Amino acid sequence: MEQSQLDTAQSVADRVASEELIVDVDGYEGPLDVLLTLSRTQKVDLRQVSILQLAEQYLGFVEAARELRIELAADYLVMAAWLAFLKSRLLLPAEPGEEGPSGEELAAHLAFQLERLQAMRDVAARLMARDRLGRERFARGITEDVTHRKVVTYTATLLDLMQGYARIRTKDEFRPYVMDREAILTLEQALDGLRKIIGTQVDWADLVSFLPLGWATDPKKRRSATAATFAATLELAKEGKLELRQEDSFAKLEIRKRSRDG
Amino acid sequence: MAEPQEESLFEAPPLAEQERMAEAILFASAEPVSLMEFAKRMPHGSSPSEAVELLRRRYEGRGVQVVKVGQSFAIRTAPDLGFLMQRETVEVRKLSRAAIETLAIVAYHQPVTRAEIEEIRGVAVSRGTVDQLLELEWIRLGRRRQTPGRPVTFIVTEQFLDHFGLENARDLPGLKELRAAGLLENRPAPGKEDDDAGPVVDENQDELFNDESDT
Amino acid sequence: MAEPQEESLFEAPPLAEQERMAEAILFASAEPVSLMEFAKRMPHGSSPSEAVELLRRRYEGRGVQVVKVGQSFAIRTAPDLGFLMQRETVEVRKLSRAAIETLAIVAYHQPVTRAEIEEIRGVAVSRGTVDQLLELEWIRLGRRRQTPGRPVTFIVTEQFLDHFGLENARDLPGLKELRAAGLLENRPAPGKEDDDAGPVVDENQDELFNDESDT
Repeated sequence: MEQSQLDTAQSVADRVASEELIVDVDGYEGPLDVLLTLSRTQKVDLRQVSILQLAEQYLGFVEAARELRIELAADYLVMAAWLAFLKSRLLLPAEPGEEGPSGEELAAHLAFQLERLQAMRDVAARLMARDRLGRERFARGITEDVTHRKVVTYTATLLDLMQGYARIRTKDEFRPYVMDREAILTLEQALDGLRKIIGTQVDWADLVSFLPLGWATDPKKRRSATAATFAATLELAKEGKLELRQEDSFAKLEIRKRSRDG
Repeated sequence: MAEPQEESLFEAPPLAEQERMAEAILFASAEPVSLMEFAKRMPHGSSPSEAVELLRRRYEGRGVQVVKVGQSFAIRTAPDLGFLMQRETVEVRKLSRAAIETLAIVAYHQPVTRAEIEEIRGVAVSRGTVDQLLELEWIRLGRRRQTPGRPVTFIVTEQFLDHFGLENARDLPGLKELRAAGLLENRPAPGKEDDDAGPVVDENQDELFNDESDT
Repeated sequence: MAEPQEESLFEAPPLAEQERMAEAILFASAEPVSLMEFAKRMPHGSSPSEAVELLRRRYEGRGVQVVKVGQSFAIRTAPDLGFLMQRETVEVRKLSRAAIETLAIVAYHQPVTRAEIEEIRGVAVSRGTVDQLLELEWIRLGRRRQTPGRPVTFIVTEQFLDHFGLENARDLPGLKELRAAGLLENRPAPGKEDDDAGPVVDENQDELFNDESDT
């Protein structure tokens, strides 16, 4: 009969399919994937899939794998055990007072899982088929980066400036430099100058007249030279080289060479 | 999101000028530019959202388009002209079936834990699969699930939306149908109701998808 | 350059479509695109030069422009919007100690030669330090000193006075005022650390200071 021929063809196709499964077992993504693939042989909407038939197909698949001595991962075997249990639940009427969910509930959940997995696969395929960036849609080829231009501005306060200057000048007290000595006559210089001329000075003469050439006019220089020369006269007086006198307070200071007999 | 309109002492440039600025900024970047980034770069008082909207309309039907990607905007070539760009095609690493499925599960079920992905696929998710998606920056970690063990969740990124040309996660193909069919529900296995299967409809998920759509 | 118009059995797309194509190609290409390259990529019979010219005109006055780069074309930010591509971060740094001291010497002793600065500071003045002050426009070259070698002198600038809020360099406080303000630190000179640590009150210095303030 036509029908029986069809059935035979169907079962042959099933066998071929299940053998393909077995050969390809490594290519499957777990027991749920195998179940989903097996369910396709039922050629019905996933919502109408016969879980009982599916359980039998799966158990056949595991059996065939065993005969072919293909080692199945533990979760495939766990699924087989669970499906065997489900099968018995579906075939045997529930005993009154029996605990746990019914076979129908379990079957419905498995059907839900299969449908959900299939749905995820379908949308994954739709997702991957979208116009994708770098394939159908393209981003800008020449981009301009926002350059973070770091502008460094330097700053200093008047305080920094003055502190800086003060720092240098504080250092300078130990390290005199020529520039600032321009208007200063040192004691040594005054002594040198005075020693040279005092030998000829027999009469009293104003101290101011002994200031070195060029130091008497500029007030700054004059002040420094006066002080240094005065200090020098004291030094020479101590050495006994000259004598000095002052008529009154704030009167002019006079000096002369100390007489030999003095 | 309403553009924060700060009161400013400075006159913002005319809208047409703002549009030019938005255009220059968008053209200069390969990555989507967020409204916040626009605001940072455009003169004070500008209204980036208006400027970008003007620009989006201006480029309708042109060879390049202004597209919205999450909270950001980008210019992309029109998909129908992709054939001209063979040269620019970047060789994308072929994703494994596991990676593709995992990506779809994250996209449609986000935020989703690793355990939930495994439950849906019926098989363990290898570390490499998740790592690959993280590396592509198509998924990232979301908030931890407030269930025992506080597992991490995964969600898709703006790069994901950009890559697949989605304005937001709500635009995922078939999302409404899947939801209507109850296939996005986290339905616990019978007899496992006592387990920590979490709420049937994750509050976070609704929030996540709605957040996108509100803006 | 005239576009070679090949006779073709195929109908070339309408010019508006060619313009879209040129736009997408220009946008996505990582390098400027030559007319030959356009011709290779656009459908047979297209007229890239016309399409690019249309595009160029379309972008006139926009935020980006189609510009010719050598024999090729590229989309570039409009010159007046270049500022959008730079985010300036201004970092304010303190002037180095060497620079401060050099600047102080110029301010107090101007016009002053480099040799004099070195003599006062007691260390060599690096070229970088002087250059930095010149760049800041806080010092500038004064007249050459009429001494052998005619060395250049440095003087402070208007900008210097501006920055430090001085009307002229004479307003700089003298040493006595510095000391009164507590700015003269007591810092023993190298090798004299054992010396008295009291505040530096030195007759010479007083004199020095007075000299300064008188001038």
